[in-house]
Amino acid sequence: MINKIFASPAEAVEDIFDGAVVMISGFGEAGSPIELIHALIDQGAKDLTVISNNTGSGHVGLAALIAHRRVKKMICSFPRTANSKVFPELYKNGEIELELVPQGTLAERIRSGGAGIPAFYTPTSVGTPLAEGKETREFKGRSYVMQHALEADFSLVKCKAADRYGNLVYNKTARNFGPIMCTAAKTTIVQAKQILELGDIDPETVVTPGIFVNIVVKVSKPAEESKLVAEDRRYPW
Amino acid sequence: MINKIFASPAEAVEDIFDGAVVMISGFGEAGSPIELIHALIDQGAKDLTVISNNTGSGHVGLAALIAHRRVKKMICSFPRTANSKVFPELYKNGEIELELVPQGTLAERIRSGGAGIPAFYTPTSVGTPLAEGKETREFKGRSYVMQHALEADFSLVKCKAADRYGNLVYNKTARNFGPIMCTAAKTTIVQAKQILELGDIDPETVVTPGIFVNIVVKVSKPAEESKLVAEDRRYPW
Amino acid sequence: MVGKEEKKGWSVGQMAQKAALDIPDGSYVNLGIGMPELVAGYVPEGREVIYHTENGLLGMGPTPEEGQEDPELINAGKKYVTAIPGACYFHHADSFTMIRGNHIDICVLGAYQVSGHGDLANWSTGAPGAIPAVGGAMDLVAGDIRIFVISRHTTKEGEPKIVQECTYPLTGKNVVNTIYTDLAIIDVTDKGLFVRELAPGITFDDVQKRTDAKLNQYS
Amino acid sequence: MVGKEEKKGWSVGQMAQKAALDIPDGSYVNLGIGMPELVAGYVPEGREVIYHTENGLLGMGPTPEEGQEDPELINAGKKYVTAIPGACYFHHADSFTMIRGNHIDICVLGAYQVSGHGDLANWSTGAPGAIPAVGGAMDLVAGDIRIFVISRHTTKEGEPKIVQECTYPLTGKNVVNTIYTDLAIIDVTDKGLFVRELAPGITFDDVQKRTDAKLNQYS
Repeated sequence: MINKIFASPAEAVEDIFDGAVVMISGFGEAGSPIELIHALIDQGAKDLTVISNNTGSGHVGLAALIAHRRVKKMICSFPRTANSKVFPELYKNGEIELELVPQGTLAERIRSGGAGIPAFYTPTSVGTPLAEGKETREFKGRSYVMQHALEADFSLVKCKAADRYGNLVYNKTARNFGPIMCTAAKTTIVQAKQILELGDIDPETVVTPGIFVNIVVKVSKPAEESKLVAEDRRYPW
Repeated sequence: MINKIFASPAEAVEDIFDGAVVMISGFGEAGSPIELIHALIDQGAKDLTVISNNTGSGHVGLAALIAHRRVKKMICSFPRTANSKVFPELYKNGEIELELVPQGTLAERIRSGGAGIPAFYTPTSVGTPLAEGKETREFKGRSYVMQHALEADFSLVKCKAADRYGNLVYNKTARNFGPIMCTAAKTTIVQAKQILELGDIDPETVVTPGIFVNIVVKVSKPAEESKLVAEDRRYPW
Repeated sequence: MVGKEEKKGWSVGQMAQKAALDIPDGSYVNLGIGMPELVAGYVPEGREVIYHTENGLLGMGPTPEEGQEDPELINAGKKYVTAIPGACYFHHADSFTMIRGNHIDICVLGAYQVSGHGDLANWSTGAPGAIPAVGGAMDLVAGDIRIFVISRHTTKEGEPKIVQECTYPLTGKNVVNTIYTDLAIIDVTDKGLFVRELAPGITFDDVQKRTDAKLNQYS
Repeated sequence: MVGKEEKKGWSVGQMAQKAALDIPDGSYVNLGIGMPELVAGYVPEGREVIYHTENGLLGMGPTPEEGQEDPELINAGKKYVTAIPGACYFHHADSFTMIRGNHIDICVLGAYQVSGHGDLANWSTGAPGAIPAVGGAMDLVAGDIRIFVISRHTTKEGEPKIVQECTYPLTGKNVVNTIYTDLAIIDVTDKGLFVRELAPGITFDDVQKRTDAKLNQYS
């Protein structure tokens, strides 16, 4: 029988190993799987390469993972946001690597990783510093940059509801990177606010088909990152 | 005001010109926009390049368009099916061109056309006759073939329901090529069984966002191709 | 090569059953058109297997009852199917993400020819005047999906289908993992073809006689 | 170059209004973070404009009323927004299909610098020690989307932002179509920069004095 439901975030992240490449969903706090990230901090894996659009806020979630020196390298599009303090500090001190990728290229590289496409050409970043050292090529008289797929050992994703097959639906703009990250990891770990029975999700409205998901854990009341940041909370508490 | 609803299939296809590249949705009869195709036959445009998975059945729909010698070239993955008589006949006589593309490569080329990706690499067809003459390249020790995006002047697509913004939902496996073809044409023309009010489609369950659609026409009772074929009907009747 | 087909060996149903036994619980499986479709009927009780059809359905169920057919709910062979609870629909690019991205675990296909190195030819006989049609076959074999071939051991004319080198146009090079025929189950390994199981009343030599490629026995 | 900022010219709201007037009915528009967001408030009555935010929403509505904020319904600037009837949500790859595939009609962005050939620099000052952050800016300018830049004509220090050649790292080469400043509306054409409209009380020479690149007048 197929049952992808695990009992706790701790069990869900148990197999993440030192040096792993980990994709983390979310755009700012929307869609960020904060309970899975905290479980990963407790679990202790280090030397991680993290692929995520931002670098977290305050001292919780992704920012806390970075603050605990578990992240060797960030691959992201926007590492500084209003409440992002941890990453800039480490970066200025040369204590963390950064691969800066335009947001649409980041999304397409992840989607390609999931789709078995090793590389593609994009007009984005042609003629800019982010295209330096990259192969460029003309198609129909325009220049494009070659970009390589991104794949991960693990993806940590937050969604609204899941069933035991791993079918997922999301909430509003918290969908963002979740669906493509589910496709691009060897092991996809999802925290869902609700677990539904098979068939409760209309087959026409499934956003992530279960084939892309390995582990689901229920987190019915996920923490709100912005509230934790406003209260200056630090994980672990 | 945005209102993409047109009064009839005839008005919807009015601007299709001789020599146009036209994508037509459907996998077999499921998702094939038969009323739009019949309107195109009536309209008279010729020398078309048609991109569609199959070549139609009997003497209706796409098969009828081909039978009327309006199609110069087919780009498809599976030109012969049980009831496909018209295309094989013309092809054997050298009266129609064929570009045969593996089904997944066809889908990805269309998706790339819509996404502004001019070319990508795929493992599909490496070492086979369909890779001959194409550029191959190694990534991480494996060989891949470079494939170019497909774009169209027009896409003809069938769906279940639409609103005046052009947001679409589909029915079961009739979804197939519809969503990607909507993205890859300069002008996307859709026949919908139902027209809904704005907001009647849950924003979480829209499959094709309206930005990819230009023209919607209501066809509340589309013909069933298999029934027409069983009755040996021929268009125009 | 060999004269008439003999009555010994496995029936088509038994071949499908043998392939089904090699599909682990929880697998995501794509079944090709024709003989491969039979495999779904033989998955052992207690195993939950999810079927993918590349025209946009994961969680394909059995043929609908008469009168329940929906022309917009079909499989890749354009036959009427159903959807199980927990199924989902998606578009063609997402469907081939499941295939090309190696998310499908096992694919069962038919064959015109399989070579001694696991090359597969199943889309074109290359005959002059034939209409070429490839469908999704090349995509299914292009990744790391385990490829099971289910096929009669020889053609109707008694010609071997397991050959040293394919003479028909290839679907993919070095892609087949296991071959299920009416005579034997044959694994394709780095060291060549190995007969894993013989049908009742069939000897290794019987199989080798009807096979153009060299066969090996597990020691 | 020029000393203190003067009180003449358009207010920020008026600049946004000028840009809004150039957005046709039925346009799909992406608004950058900051000043560009104001444009939505000035679209003339009777025009229906659909706003795209690259984090996955087409049909973005105004700021929610107090108490109605949803941390999972935000725009690219991470501000709370709403969704209009007829809106839809999608993932990031689909969102950038809308951008890279030129389905968006108009994008309004801020700028550090715009060059005489329409090069845009708006993501990094290139200062040593600065944390580079690019977001979606390079994707938005990479295709054939019409790019409107809305910006004060000079920096707080009075330095020109419209320059012969950008000194900051580029976001894209030859990408800007029109520049809306507090002093003028300037079109970027193949033949150079052309002043289309002057703010009240501003002369062509006033604008040229505060501009490093050469300006032209439509004849």
